[in-house]
Amino acid sequence: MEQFLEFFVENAGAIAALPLWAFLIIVFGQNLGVYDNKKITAWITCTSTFIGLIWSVCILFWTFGAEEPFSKNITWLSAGNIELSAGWLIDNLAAMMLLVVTGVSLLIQVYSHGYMEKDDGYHRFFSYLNLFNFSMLGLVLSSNLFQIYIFWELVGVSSYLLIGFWFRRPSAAHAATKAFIINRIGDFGLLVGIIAFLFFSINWWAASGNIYLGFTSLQPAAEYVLTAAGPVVYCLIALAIFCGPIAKSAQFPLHTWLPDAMEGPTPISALIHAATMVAAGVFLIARAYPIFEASPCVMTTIAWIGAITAFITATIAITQYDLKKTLAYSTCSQLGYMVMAMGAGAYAAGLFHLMTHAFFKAMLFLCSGAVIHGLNDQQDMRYMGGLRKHMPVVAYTYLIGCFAISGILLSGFWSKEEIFAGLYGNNMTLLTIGLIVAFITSFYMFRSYFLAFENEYRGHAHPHDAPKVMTIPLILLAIPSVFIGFLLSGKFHLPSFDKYILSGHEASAHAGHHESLMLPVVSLLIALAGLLTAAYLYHDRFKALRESVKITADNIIKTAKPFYSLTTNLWYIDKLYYCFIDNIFLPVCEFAANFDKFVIDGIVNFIGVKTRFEGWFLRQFQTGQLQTYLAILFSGLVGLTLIFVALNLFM
Amino acid sequence: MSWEEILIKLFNVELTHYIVLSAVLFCIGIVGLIVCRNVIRVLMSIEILLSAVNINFVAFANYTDLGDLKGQVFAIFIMAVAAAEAAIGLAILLALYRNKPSVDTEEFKELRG
Amino acid sequence: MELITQIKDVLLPESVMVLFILLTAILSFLLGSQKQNFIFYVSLTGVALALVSLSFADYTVEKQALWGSYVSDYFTFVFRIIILVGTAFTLFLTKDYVENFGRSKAEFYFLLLTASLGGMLLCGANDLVMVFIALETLSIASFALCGYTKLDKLSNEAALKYLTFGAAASAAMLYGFSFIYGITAQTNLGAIAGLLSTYEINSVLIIAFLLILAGFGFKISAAPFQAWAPDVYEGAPIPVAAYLSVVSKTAGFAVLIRFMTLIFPEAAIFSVILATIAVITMTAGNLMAMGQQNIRRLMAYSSIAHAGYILLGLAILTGEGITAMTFYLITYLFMNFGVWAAIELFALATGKDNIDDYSGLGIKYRYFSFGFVLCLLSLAGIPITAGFFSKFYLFKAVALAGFWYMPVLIIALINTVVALFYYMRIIKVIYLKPPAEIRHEHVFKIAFPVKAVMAVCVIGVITLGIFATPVIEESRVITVKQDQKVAVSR
Amino acid sequence: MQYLSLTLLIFLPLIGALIIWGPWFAHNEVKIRRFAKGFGGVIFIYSLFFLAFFNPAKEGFQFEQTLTLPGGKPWLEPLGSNFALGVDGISLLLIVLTTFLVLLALIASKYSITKRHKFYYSMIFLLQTAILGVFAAKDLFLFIIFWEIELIPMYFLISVWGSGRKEYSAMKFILYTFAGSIFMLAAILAIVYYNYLQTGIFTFDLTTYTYMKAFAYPTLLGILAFLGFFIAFAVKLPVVPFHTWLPDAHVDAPTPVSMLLAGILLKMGGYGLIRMNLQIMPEIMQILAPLVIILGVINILYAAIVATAQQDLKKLVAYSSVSHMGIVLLGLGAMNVAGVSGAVFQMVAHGVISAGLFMIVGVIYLRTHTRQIPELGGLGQNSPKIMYFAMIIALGSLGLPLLIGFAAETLAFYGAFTSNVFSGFSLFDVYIPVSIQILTAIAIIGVIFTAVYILWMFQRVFWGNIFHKWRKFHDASPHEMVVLISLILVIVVFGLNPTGMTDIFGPTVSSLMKLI
Amino acid sequence: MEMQDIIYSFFFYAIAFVLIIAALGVVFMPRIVYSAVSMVVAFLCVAGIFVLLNADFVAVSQVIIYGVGITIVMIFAIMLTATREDKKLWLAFKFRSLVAIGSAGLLFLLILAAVTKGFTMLSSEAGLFAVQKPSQEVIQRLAAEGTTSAIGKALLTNYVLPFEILSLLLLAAIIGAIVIAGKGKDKLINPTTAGEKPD
Repeated sequence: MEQFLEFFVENAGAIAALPLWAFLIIVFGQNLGVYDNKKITAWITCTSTFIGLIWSVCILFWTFGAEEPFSKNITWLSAGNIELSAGWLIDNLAAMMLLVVTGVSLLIQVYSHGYMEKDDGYHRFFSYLNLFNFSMLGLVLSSNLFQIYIFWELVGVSSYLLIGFWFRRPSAAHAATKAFIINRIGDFGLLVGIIAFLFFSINWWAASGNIYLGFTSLQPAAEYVLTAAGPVVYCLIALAIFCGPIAKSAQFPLHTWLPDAMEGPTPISALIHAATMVAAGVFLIARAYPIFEASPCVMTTIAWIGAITAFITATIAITQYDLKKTLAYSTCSQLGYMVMAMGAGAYAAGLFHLMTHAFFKAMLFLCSGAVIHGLNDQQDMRYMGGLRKHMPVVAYTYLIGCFAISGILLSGFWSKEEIFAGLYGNNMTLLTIGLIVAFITSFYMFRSYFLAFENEYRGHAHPHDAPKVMTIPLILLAIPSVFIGFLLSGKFHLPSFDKYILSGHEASAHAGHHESLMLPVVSLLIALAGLLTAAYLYHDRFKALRESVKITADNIIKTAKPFYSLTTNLWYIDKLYYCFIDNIFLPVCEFAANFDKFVIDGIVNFIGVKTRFEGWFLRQFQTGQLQTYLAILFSGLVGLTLIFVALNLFM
Repeated sequence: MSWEEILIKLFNVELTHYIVLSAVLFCIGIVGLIVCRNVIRVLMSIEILLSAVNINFVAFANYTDLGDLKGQVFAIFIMAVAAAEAAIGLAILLALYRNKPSVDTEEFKELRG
Repeated sequence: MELITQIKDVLLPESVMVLFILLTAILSFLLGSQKQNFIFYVSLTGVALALVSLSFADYTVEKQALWGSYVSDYFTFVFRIIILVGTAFTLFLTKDYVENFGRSKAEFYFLLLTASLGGMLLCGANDLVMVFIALETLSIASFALCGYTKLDKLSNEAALKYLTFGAAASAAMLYGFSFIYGITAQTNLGAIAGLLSTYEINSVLIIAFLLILAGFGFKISAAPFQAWAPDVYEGAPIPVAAYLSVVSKTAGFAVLIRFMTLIFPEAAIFSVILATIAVITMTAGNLMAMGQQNIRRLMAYSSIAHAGYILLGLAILTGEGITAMTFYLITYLFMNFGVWAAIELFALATGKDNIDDYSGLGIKYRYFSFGFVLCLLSLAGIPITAGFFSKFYLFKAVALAGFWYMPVLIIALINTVVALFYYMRIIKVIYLKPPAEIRHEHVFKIAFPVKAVMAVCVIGVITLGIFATPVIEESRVITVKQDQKVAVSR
Repeated sequence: MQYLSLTLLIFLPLIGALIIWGPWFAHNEVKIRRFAKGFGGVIFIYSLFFLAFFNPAKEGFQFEQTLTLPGGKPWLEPLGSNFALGVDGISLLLIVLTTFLVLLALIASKYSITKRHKFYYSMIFLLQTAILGVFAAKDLFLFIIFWEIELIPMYFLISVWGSGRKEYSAMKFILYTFAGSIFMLAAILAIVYYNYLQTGIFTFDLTTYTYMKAFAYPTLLGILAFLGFFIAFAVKLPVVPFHTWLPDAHVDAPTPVSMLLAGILLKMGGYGLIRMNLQIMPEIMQILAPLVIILGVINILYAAIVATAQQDLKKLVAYSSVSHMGIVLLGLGAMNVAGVSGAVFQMVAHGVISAGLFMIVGVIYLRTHTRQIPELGGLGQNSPKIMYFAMIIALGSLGLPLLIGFAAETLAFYGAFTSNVFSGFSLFDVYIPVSIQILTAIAIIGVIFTAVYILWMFQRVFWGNIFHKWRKFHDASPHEMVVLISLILVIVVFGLNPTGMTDIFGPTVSSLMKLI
Repeated sequence: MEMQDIIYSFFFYAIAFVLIIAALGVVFMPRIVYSAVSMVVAFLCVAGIFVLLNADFVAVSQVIIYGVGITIVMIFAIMLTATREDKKLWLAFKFRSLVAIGSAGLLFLLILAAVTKGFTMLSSEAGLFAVQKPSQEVIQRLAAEGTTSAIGKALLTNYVLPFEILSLLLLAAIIGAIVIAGKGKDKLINPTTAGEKPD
């Protein structure tokens, strides 16, 4: 049995290679006109991911038995004193992520076969999907910080391609470029961080013998760099590395690309912008945790950025009318949660929330996809309503999702509770923010549920139920959303998620568990309060009560006018960026271009014209008049004699 | 430099006086060359230039090299060449005059720029 | 008898030339106007015979003749070859140009041979009087040549200008000679050299040097004395212009080299004077050529600029510099005659000298424009052509003369950039502009001898470019021989 | 092994040019083109042989050859130089790149060249001889000769077949390069003269001047000579103040010519910097490293900013070349193995990428006869092939991992970051504590700007809905496909395993750096 | 200061004065004929100077060549180009005249300063030139038969080559003058530059 599992771990690279092969087959298949039937593409993609799933399950079982992580590398680029290598590293964290990624992407691929049926870019879509799978799995498997950077950018590119799938729509094109540029800004920070880290620790790596920037040996390297670079510079390096996750997981300053990324087809939003890619940021934090852990100031900044993101995006989600936008902002805020948890030291809790969030958020997006598909591309909630009657399966899975995300009994509750427990230990203000955000989360989730599925239908398109191929993945996703939290919480003598994740890690022990029951009860109550307020404000049953008490959604909006305008304008962050670009960046480019054209070219032309002018000026002496020539002769002669006689006398 | 010395210097004609004389003539030649507008006058001032040089040569022959008088031989050669130049100058002048009936140097400004 | 042997081994080429000069003079009277073409072949054989006679005597050892008035050593040997080859090229150019001369065709050849005789004598002249007489034969003959097409008023005007300017410059030179004679009481250059080497440099010597420089500067069209060149090159008949730009310039340089290496002691002041004049000439020549429309005037300014470069070789007063100058003059001979042959061809066919009229030449007449462009590129100093190697060898010599000459070197280099501009302008017109319509009806028959000159020049430019080594070896002409400075007691 | 002679490789194109220029093809366009392509292919394969037999481990020059006159005397004995050729890791790589890009340019010139074919193809081959000569010259004098020969063919190529103000930009190009080369000439003469003073022998041979530590030359002479070289190569590798000829030359040159111009001619500048500045005067490079690094950083950022505001597609690509060559400068300034190998890698990478970009621009120009970005829009709609090729090349130029640009950029940035060249420099004796690390961090911002202008251009040109007038925008033709696919093959193959490339020039660079 | 020196200097100054006046007359006389006459006077004075410098042969040849030869040439020139003699043809009052006068004056001062070593002493004392007292027998020879024999000997020994070439020069001058001045009947077939000036 051991050797059997050993084989899987030995060449775990195949997991990433399979989607790459699928991508090549589809691309060449299409261009060389080998086949044209959509079924084949679907089958190729799904089988490659399914094999990947089986593979990662075997790896999971291997990790149960294994003591220390398995790693295999080859040198990819070597010059002078550095030798960067590429390969794969299998440990508990990787096993967990592999499972999540392959599982979710398999279900989404099945779903998108149904979703993209009629779209003519079908093959192109699946080739991009495979490319994304390759890069995501590569990222998860990568064994060192440099290799993770490579797949980091590849994932950015595949998200760029997928957001810009319907490139004929200018808004999609714009969103894709915006997403990629913002990711690029993050990559800049990550690159600078990696190079700086390598700069300080280069002789340590050379001495230590294991591969450069390898994750297994980051801990001692981080200490070495801390001593070498001093706390301030080290904090800068760690922050630079943290820039990567800020952009990728849409944290506070660089989160604006995620809502616009909804331009892409919905399965993409589900896969990339909910479950896998955005989680890559948190995954990098987990992988590079020793670096961040070494300096407390970085940890607090990470925590606070997570908190701020969670709060801001949650408030924005309240006033959104587009279903997908609401879910996008909720993803941002949940990611904020994870980052806050990681920042606060609750390493295992953050990852646990990542895992649970992946499942229920993917399910929520697929439901929204089904709804939009049903209402033939109507995304505005004001024209929905009462869809429970038309799409019961989608409605109920959506409700499960809402319960999970707002942390009522289902998987979300357990992972959020772990986070709150972690926070409770050391940082009360973060805990209060967490609880406020929990309230807002449950409010806007149930608001969207009631607007979309309850009350009567307000739209003019006649909704039809989603086909089988789309509902089955929903149901399959609903199962883990319900049970996974409960199973892995370690409460009832089942293998607890934390011990599994932490086993590979001797993470710091300060995430002490406060066993009192009070915290979960409080969080449950807050979630229910959110549910009730949403029901009160948006459900028809309380319509009469609302009218009598005069507290309706509209007059709340009227009273809290400044707050409402703040959130609808997305806290003016987007406006700030566009204003920066429009009247600072572009004018500077304009000025530089004109400067280049007129000033530098001007000087060059001026020199040209000047010489010609001097030529013309000297030619004026050639008047053609004989005596002028003689005057030039003699005056020149006398002038020269004067000068040189003087020079001779002087010398 | 009292008055007597200057007087002695003045009246005892030395080589310098001849050089000064030839220099004066040379400068008059140069002025004539450039100032006169009539081509004939220009040719004449060329002759003056050459005669100034002759004076210089003969003076040096007299004062430095009375033995074999190389300066005077040179002077003779110069005279011969001056005559040749005058002849060619006249010929060109005539050809010019035949094309355009004027001897004014200001007229001949076709070739310029 | 001793005279005869002297003449036989020192002055043989000159005597052959004198013979043929007299022959052409007599024949020009005897033969009627229509049989004048026969004279061309006579003068050509004369030049050829002179060249052959040159190779007879061995010139490795330096011999003087006729009481030291003429010296023949390796230096004069090389320069006489350049002059004779130049005269041969001019003869070829005149063969078709001669119709313009109306009745008197033969005298042209006579005057041309006398001029080149003057040039040859100038190379070897070792006596002030001999220098003066040789210079005057060259000048007077070229005055006459310049005004030869007497019915064309431009040629007359050019002759007038050339005469007055020449006479004035030679008068100034004579004035300088008189001072030198005054200081040393000698006319033989060797004797003067001996005396001057001990003579401390005072202002009289400087004045004399500059006055002499006026004379030679006129011949090589150096800076303050170059105002005549553009008008004369434009006005004179094309073969004469070519002749002046190459042969009389080479003769001028020959005598200037002899003066500088022999008479004027290697004092810094002289190299400073020459360097400043070289720089002024170069820059003035190049700048004035910039906006030039008439190709003959442009060639005049370019010849002024090249005089500046060659003068630079002299300014550094080293053996290396003079070798570079000689090699430059050899390549200049080929480059210049190539371009002048092309100009003549075009002028004979269309009668136009404006650069814009050359438009579109490259498309139809490929081989002709290839030769023309190659010579222009060689003038500009683009590699693989002889021009580049001669320029580079010159710059190497200047660099080798010490770090003081670096700024001068930089200025010379910048001048090459300016030069490239106006040469490329011509090439641009030839290859890029559409062919002008007026030329189609002209029968663009290319006269054979001119084509021959062009071909020889193109071959010369390419071979000198690639196989520069043997030629540079040959032009390692002068090692300043101390013994020539004969110590003559007062 | 013995039939591999460098002189044959260099003069093969010249023979080709003469054959074409000769009377045989009599203006029959198709035959000329076929012959040219065939001949280009033969030359490319022949250069591949060199690559095959090149053993990277051996130090110094390989395939050395010195041609002498029949009499056995060196070619230009009085000038102290002989016709010596030699190749090492870096120059061989650039030679193969040259032959490869010339072959592609010949194939790509099927559509954009419509008149005077004989003249065109002979000029291309003449240009190739000059460039190969530059890379293979082992003798300073020979280096200058080949450096200046490439002026004339380039002048004709731009001015005869170009568009817009072609004469102006052709003349500007030739004067700029020539002005640059005179500084190089002065510098070479200075060091050769100084060597002559010290050792008495007058030679232009490169190996004698390698690492002029042979004798202590005064730093002032060193600095002046260094600046002389630097100006000449700064003009060629466009460093910002001297770069204004590049956009004009590119905008007005026909597509295949601008492919060659960007692909190879800019590399001559970089190659010169390595061979002359780095190899001959390492100490001076050490002293002037702040200048080189700052110029590199300015190059990257300034060109990227200017590129964003360009309306003309070709100008944008030209400025992107300027920005990419800034990375080469940065790498060279770093003066350590990683930096220099990054610079060499970037030269090859940029060569392939910019050739691809210009091919794409050429393809668009062929169909739309306009290069103004506002007028183009949504071209990807009915020509997906072109769009994908453009996308791969654009992402390559962006520095996307697993494409050739990334490894080069990371090496260069890493080299610059970890180089101990200077930690702060004093300008007019005020000490500025800006260390090379900070400067490199600033330079890496260039990565963002590159992304901005490339993606914005890509979005405006290929995405969005198609303009009505471009609806007949047909997809890539076989010729274009061949060129683009071969370029993309190189980009992807050497992107996936950069060791393939670093093995060739790695040992040469490390042996170069060991001696400093 | 013997009597002889005084007479010598008296003669010298007289002739010099007349010479300078005549030279100035050539340049500044309004009518061309007058300047021709003053030229003749100038040439004769130069001959006088030669006599003072005991160069008798040169003085005579000066009189013959210049006095007679060149004067006839000039008179021929004047007669053949007998245009209406109007005032305009006198002097060119232009910038270049100022330059000419300025540079001529400067040149004169420069030579004067150089020769007299900063106006302090005569050139003979300054040792600038190789001034030497002639030996007695040379003086006797000169007194006896004058300079003709010495010049003759020099012409045919030291300067025989220039002498011969001079003949060729004169031949060329004659033929050139005839060709150019000759009144040929034929018209120009193909004037190279048809005369239209571009700019």
